[in-house]
Amino acid sequence: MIGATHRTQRVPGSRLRAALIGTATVAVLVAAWEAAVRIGNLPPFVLPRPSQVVATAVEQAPLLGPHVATTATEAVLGLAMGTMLGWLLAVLTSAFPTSGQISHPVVLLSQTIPTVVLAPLMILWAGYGLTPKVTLVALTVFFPVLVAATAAIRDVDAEYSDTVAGLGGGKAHQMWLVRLPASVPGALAGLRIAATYAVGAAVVSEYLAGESGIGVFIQRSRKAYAVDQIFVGIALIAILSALMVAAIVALRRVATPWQTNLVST
Amino acid sequence: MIGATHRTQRVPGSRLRAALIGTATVAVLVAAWEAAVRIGNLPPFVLPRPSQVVATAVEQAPLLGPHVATTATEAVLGLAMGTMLGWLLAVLTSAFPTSGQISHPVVLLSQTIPTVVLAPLMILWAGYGLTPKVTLVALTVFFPVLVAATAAIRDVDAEYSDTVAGLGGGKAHQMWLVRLPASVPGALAGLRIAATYAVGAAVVSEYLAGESGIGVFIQRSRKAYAVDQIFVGIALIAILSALMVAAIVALRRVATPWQTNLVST
Amino acid sequence: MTTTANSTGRAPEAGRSEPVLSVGDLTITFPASRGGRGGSQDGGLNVLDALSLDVHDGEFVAVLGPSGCGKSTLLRALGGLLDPRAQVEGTIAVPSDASGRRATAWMPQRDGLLPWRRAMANAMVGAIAAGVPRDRAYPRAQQLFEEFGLAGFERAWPHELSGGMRQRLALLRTCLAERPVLLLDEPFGGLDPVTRRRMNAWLATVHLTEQAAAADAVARDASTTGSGVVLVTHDIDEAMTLADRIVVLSDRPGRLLYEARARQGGEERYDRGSLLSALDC
Amino acid sequence: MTTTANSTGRAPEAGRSEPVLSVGDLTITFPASRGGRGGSQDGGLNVLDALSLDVHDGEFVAVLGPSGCGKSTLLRALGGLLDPRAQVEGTIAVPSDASGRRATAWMPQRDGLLPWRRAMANAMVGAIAAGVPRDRAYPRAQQLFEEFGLAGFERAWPHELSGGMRQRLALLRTCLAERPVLLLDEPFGGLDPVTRRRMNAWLATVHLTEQAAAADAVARDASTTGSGVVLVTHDIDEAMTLADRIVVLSDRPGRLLYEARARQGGEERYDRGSLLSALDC
Amino acid sequence: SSTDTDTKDEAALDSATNAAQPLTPVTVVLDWTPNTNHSGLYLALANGWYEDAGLDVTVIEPGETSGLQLLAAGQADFAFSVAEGLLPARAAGADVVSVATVIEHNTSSLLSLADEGITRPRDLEGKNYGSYGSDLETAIISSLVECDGGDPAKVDHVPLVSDDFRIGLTQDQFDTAWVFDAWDTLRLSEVDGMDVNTIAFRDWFDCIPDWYTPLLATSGAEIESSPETVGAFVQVTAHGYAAAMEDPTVAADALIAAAPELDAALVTASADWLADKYATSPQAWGQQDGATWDRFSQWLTDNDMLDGDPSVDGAWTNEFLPAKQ
Ligand SMILES: Nc1ncnc2c1ncn2[C@@H]1O[C@H](COP(=O)(O)OP(=O)(O)OP(=O)(O)O)[C@@H](O)[C@H]1O
Ligand SMILES: Nc1ncnc2c1ncn2[C@@H]1O[C@H](COP(=O)(O)OP(=O)(O)OP(=O)(O)O)[C@@H](O)[C@H]1O
Ligand SMILES: [Mg+2]
Ligand SMILES: [Mg+2]
Repeated sequence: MIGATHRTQRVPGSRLRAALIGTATVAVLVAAWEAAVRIGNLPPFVLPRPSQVVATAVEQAPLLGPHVATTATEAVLGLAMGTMLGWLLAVLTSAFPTSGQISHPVVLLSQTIPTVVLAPLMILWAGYGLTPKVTLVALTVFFPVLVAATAAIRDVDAEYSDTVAGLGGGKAHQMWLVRLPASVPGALAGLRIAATYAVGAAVVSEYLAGESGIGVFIQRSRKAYAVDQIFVGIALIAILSALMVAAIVALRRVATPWQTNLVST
Repeated sequence: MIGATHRTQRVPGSRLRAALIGTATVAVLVAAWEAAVRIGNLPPFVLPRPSQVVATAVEQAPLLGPHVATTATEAVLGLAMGTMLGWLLAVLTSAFPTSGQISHPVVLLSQTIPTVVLAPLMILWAGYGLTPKVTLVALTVFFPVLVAATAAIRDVDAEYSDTVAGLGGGKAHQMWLVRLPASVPGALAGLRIAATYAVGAAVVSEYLAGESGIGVFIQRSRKAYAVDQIFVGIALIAILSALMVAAIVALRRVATPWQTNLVST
Repeated sequence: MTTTANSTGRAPEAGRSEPVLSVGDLTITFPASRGGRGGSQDGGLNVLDALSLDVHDGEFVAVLGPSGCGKSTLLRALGGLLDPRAQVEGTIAVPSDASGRRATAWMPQRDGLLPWRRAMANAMVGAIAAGVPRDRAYPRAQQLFEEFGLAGFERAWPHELSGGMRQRLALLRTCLAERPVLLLDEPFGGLDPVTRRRMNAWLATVHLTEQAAAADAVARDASTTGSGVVLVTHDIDEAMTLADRIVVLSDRPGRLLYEARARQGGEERYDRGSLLSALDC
Repeated sequence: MTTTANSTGRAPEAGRSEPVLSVGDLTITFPASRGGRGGSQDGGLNVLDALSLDVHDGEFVAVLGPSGCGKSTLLRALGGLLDPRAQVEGTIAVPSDASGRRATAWMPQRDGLLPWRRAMANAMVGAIAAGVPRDRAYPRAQQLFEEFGLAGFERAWPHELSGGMRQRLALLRTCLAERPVLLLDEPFGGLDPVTRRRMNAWLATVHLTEQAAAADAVARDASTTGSGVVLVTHDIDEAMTLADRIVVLSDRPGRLLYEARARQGGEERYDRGSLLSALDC
Repeated sequence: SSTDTDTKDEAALDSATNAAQPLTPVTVVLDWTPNTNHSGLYLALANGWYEDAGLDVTVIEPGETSGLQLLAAGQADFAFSVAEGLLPARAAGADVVSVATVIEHNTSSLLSLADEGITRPRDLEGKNYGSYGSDLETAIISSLVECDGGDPAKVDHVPLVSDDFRIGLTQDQFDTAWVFDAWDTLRLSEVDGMDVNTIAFRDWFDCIPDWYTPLLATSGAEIESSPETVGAFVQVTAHGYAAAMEDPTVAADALIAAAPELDAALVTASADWLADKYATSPQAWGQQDGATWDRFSQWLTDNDMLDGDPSVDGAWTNEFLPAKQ
C-alpha cells in the first residue's frame, strides 16, 4: 500500500542546484588539471598549470578588455544574423520544398568549404573590418539553426496544419500559425549548438585577418611561444561561450512558455 | 464551388524531382563560377576556373585515392563513435539530470577549446595514428547529436511518459519506450548537422599531424601555391560530405517509419 | 436500403435545388501502410464504398455509423484534408467563397488545439485562418467563452484544460471561422449530458441563424450556394434532435445503410425504432 | 448530500473491511499558469475540494460529474501522475505490488498511444511497463485484437486508426498490464452505441474475473489488498450497468455531491431519478 | 640516374643482412609541409641510408602543432624548428637542443611587387606590411627601417589573410610581406614570372641579427639516453644534405616522389637555388656558430621577446655532425 499525506508540495529550486553542481564540476576539473601537471611533471611549455594561467591572466588583464569586446561583438552579431537567416530559410523551405531543393547544395557547400579558403575571397569582397568576421560567424551559426528548425517543422504533427487548413487557412496561415511556432523549440536547439560555436568561429575568423580580438591575442601568444597566454585565451573563449549558452537557455524559457517540462540542459 | 472527379491520385516521384533540382542547381553554380572568373578576369591564383579544377583533378586522380580513403575512414568512424556517444549521453542526462549538470561544463569545454590547442595534448595521449583524428571527429560530431536529441527528448509530450508510468512503468521503461524513440528524430537532425561537419573535421584533424588524407593534400597544395589542387580538395570534401548527408537522410526513412510527412531536406 | 422521411421547413426537398455540397459514388482506399499493415488489410484498406450524399441549403445532416467505418475520412474528404496517399474515386463538390477557397470549417475529432497558443489565441485561430477581422471575432470569442463555460480560462494553455473543455474550445474556434458549411467530427464526445444538451441547443438555435447569415454574406460576393452542417456523432438523441436528415453508414467499408428526413411538425421527428435497427445491423 | 443504497454481492459493506484504495479529504489546487491564467482563476484554480472516497475489494466505482470538475485530476492523483506543480492536501492510499510499485493501471482520456509504435506494439506497452511476461501477454493481445474488432490492424500506426479504434486500443493496452486496480478515464467516449455496449459487457464479465485473479496473484506475493475499478464516464446508463457504486461530483471545485450503491437482486440497480437530479444540479 | 638505383640496391642488400638486428624507430617532425628545406631528409630516406644506419624513420607533418612541444613531451625524437621558437621554449623549461642548422644563414626577405619600388628598408615608409602578428616581425621590421634611416612608425602593419602572397600583393591587401627566398620568392619570380623585388635579410645583418631557420632539434633527454641514435640520425641526415648540395636534381626528385602534390617546377628551382645556400661546402652542412646564437638570443632579450633564461650555451651543439669544429 502506497500512502501519502500531502501538504502543498513544490518543485525544488532546481536551477540553483544546477548552477552549484556546474560550478563544482569546473572546480574539480581545474584541480585535476593542476594535479596532473604537477604529478606528471609536464613542462609548462606543453601544458601550463591553471595557477600559472590565472597569474598570467591577472597580469595581462588590462590588455584583454578590448580583445574580449571585439570577439564578443563579432560573436553576438554573427549569432543574431545567422539565427535569423537559418530560421527564415527553414520556414521558407518548409513552405516551398522547391526552394529547399535549390538551396540545399549551396548550403552544403557553404558548410564544407574550409574557412582558410573562404577567408581570402571574403576579404576581397568585404575588406578587413567587422563584416567578414560577422559573416563567417553567421555562416557557421545559420546551419545548425536551419537543420534543427527544419526537422522540428517537419516533425510537427500533421494534425495541426490540418486544423488550420480545415478552417480555410492557406499556406501563409499554416506557416504563421503552425510552422513558425512549431519550429521554435527546434530552432532553439540549433541555436544552442550555434551559440557554443559562435565565439570559436569569431576567434578563427580573427586568426585570418584581425587586429584585435581573442583570436589575435592567441595567435600573437602562439607566435611568441607564450603557452600560458594561449590558455588565458582559451579560458576567455570558454567563459564567453558559456555566457552565450546561458543566454540561449534563458531565451528558451521566454520563447516557449507553453513547455512546462523545462528541466536541465 | 470546388468540384473534382477523382481517379486514384498518387504522390509524385518527389525524390527523383529533388535529385534533379539539386543537380541542376549545382550545374548552374558551377557555370556561374566559370563565367564569373572569365568575365571578372580574376587571376587563377585568386579563383581558378572549374574547368581548370576538373583538368587538375583528372591529372591527379591516381594520387587522390589513398587520400580520400584515409579521410573517409576517419570521418565515418568518428561519425559513428560521436553519434553513439552523443545519443547515449542525451538519453542518460535526460534520465538523470544530475549527470547532465555534471557533464555540461565538460561538454561545453570540449566544444570551445580550439583544435590547435587540443591537438598536441591529443597526440600526447593517442600518438599520430588514426586514433587522434577519429577522436577529433567524434568530438565535433557528438555535440550536435547530444543537443538535438536532448531537446527532442525534453519536448516530447508529457502525455507519453505519463501513459507508461500510469501502467506501472519505471524510469527504465519510460526511457526505453518513450525517451529513446522520441529522441530519434532529434538525434537524426543532430546527425544531419554532424554529418556535414564530419568530413571537414577529419580534414582539419589531418592538418595537425597527418601523412595521408584530403587535409594533407590541401595543406601541401597550399604551401606549394597549387590553387587548383586546393579546389580539387574542396570538391572532394563537398562530395564526401554530400554522400554522408545522403546516407543520413536515407537512414531517417528507415529509422522513423511512423513519420509520413517526410518531405525534402 | 434507403429510407426517406419528410423534411423540415428549412431543408428543401431532395433534388429541388442544387445541393450546397455533394458527394457522388465516393470510394476511398488507403494503401497498405509502410512495412505492411499485416493481416487481412494488406493490399489496401477500402474505407468508403460508392457513397453518395447531397447537402442542401440550410440543411443539417447527422452521420452515424460504427466506429472505424469511415465517418472521419468522409469529413476529411469534404474538408480537402485527406491523406495524400489515399486513393479516391468518385466526385466531391463543395462550395467556395469569393477568394476561391473552400467555404467549409472543419472540426477534427481530436480537437487539434495548438499547444503553443493559449485558449483565447487558439479560439482566434478560426478567425485568423478564415480571414474574419479581429475586431469582429474577438468580442464574439469573449462572449462565447462565457456561453461555453470557459470564462476565466482565456489565458490557460491547452494542456491545462480538461478533455471536455478542450472540445468546447475546438468548437468555439470552428464557429469563429464563420464559414457557411460546418464539418463537425464528434464535437460533443467528451461532454457530460448536461453540458452536451446545452451545447446542442446552442448549436441548433444561435449558431444556425448566424451561419445562414455568413452564407448569405459569402453568396453576395461569389455566386455560391448556401449553408449546411455535417455532424458526425454517436449519440442518437443528439442526431434526432439536431438533424434535418440522418444518414447511417454501414460497417467498413462504409456504404449508405439508412437515410431519414425529420418529420415536420409532429412530436417524434424520426422513427426511433427503424433508426436503432439500422444501427444494430 | 450523500445517499447510500444497497451493495451488490461482490462489493462488501462500507467500513466492513480495509478499503483497497482510499482518498481522504483530498484538495487539489493548480497554481496560476505561467504568464497568468487571467480572469477569475488568477491566484490558483481549486479543482477538488475535500473529496473522500474509498474503493473496497472487488468494487467497481463509476465517477460522474460535469466537464472540468476534476474527474481526470482525481484519476491522475490515484495513478501518481499529477502535474508536480499541483498543490495537494489530504491523503491518498493506493495498493502496491510485491516490488513496491503502485498496483494501478491508468488509461488516459486522450488514449496516449505512442506514435512510434504500431498498434500491436502499443498494446504491448501495457505488458512491458507492468512487467507481464511477453509469452503470456502476446497471445492474449492477439485474442483481444480479435474481440475488440481490431484484427487486421496489428501493424497499423496510431495515426492510421480511427478515433474509436484508438480508444479501444488504449483500453486493450491497459488491460494487458494485468493490474489489480484499473483507473479508466472515459474509455468508451468515442464509440458508437453498439460497440460501446459490447465493450461494456466485455469489461463487466471477462475482465473483472481476470482482474480479481491478478489481484490474488499480487496478494499472494505481498500482503496487499484486492482489486477494484474506478471508471470516469459521462454515460449514465453505462455507469448504472457496470458500477457497484456511483459517485457524482459537483461543478468545479469537485465535491462529493451524490453517492449510491447498486441494489442487489432487483430490476432497477439504481434510482435513475435521483441520479439524474444529482447530475442536473 | 643509375647511381641512384645502385645505392638503393645496396641499401636493400644491407637491410637484408641486418635483418636480424631490429631497426631503432625514430620520429621526425617537420616544421611545415614537405619542401626543399627537407631535401636532405627525403634524399636519405629515398636511398635507404637511415636503414643502413639501423634507423627506422617516420616523418610527421605537424601542421599547426609545434614540433618542439612534441619533443618536450617525448612524442618525437627530432624536429625541424627555428631559433626564435627554440630559445623561448628553453626559457619556458623545455630541454630542447639544436643539433644542426639546415641552412647556414637566414634566407628570409621582404617581398614586394616591383611597381612598389621597395628596394631597401626605408622604402617601407608609407607602405602596408602584411603581418603574421608576431612580436618578432614588428621588432625586425622596426630595426631594419630605423637602421636604414626610415621611421618605423610610418609602416602600416596589416594582417595577412592568405599565405598565398600572390593574392595579397596583387589584390592590394598589402605591399610587402616576410617570405622565404628559397620558396616564396622563387615561386613568384621563377615559376609565375612576376616582377618582384626583395630585401634580403642577409644583406642587412648589420642592422638585425642572423639566426638559424630552419634547424634540426632534439631533446636533452634523447641526447642523454641514446646519443648513438642522435649521432646516427644527424650523420645520415648530413650525408643527405651533402648529396642534395652535390646533385639538386636528385634531391628534387626524391622530394617530389615523397610529396607528389608539390609543384615540380618550384621544387626544382628551389633545390637549385638552395644547393649552395645550405652551407659553404657539403662537408660543412649543419655547423652552427656560438656567436650567432649569442647575438640572436641577446637581441630577443633586448626586445622583450625572451621571458627567462634560455641558457644559450646548452641550446645548440655541433657534436653530432660529421665534421667537428
Ligand atoms: N491516414 C490513414 N491511413 C491509413 N488508414 C487510415 C487512415 N485514416 C483512417 N484510416 C482507416 O480508415 C478507417 C476509417 O477511419 P475513420 O477515422 O474514418 O473512422 P470513423 O468512422 O471516424 O471511426 P470513429 O467513429 O472510431 O472515429 C479505419 O479503419 C482507419 O484505420
Ligand atoms: N496541469 C494543469 N494545470 C492547470 N490546470 C489544470 C491542469 N490540469 C487540469 N487543470 C484544470 O483542472 C480542472 C479539472 O480538470 P479535469 O481534467 O480534471 O476535468 P474533468 O473532470 O476530467 O473534465 P472532463 O470531463 O471535461 O474531462 C479544469 O478546469 C482544468 O482546466
Ligand atoms: Mg472518427
Ligand atoms: Mg477528464
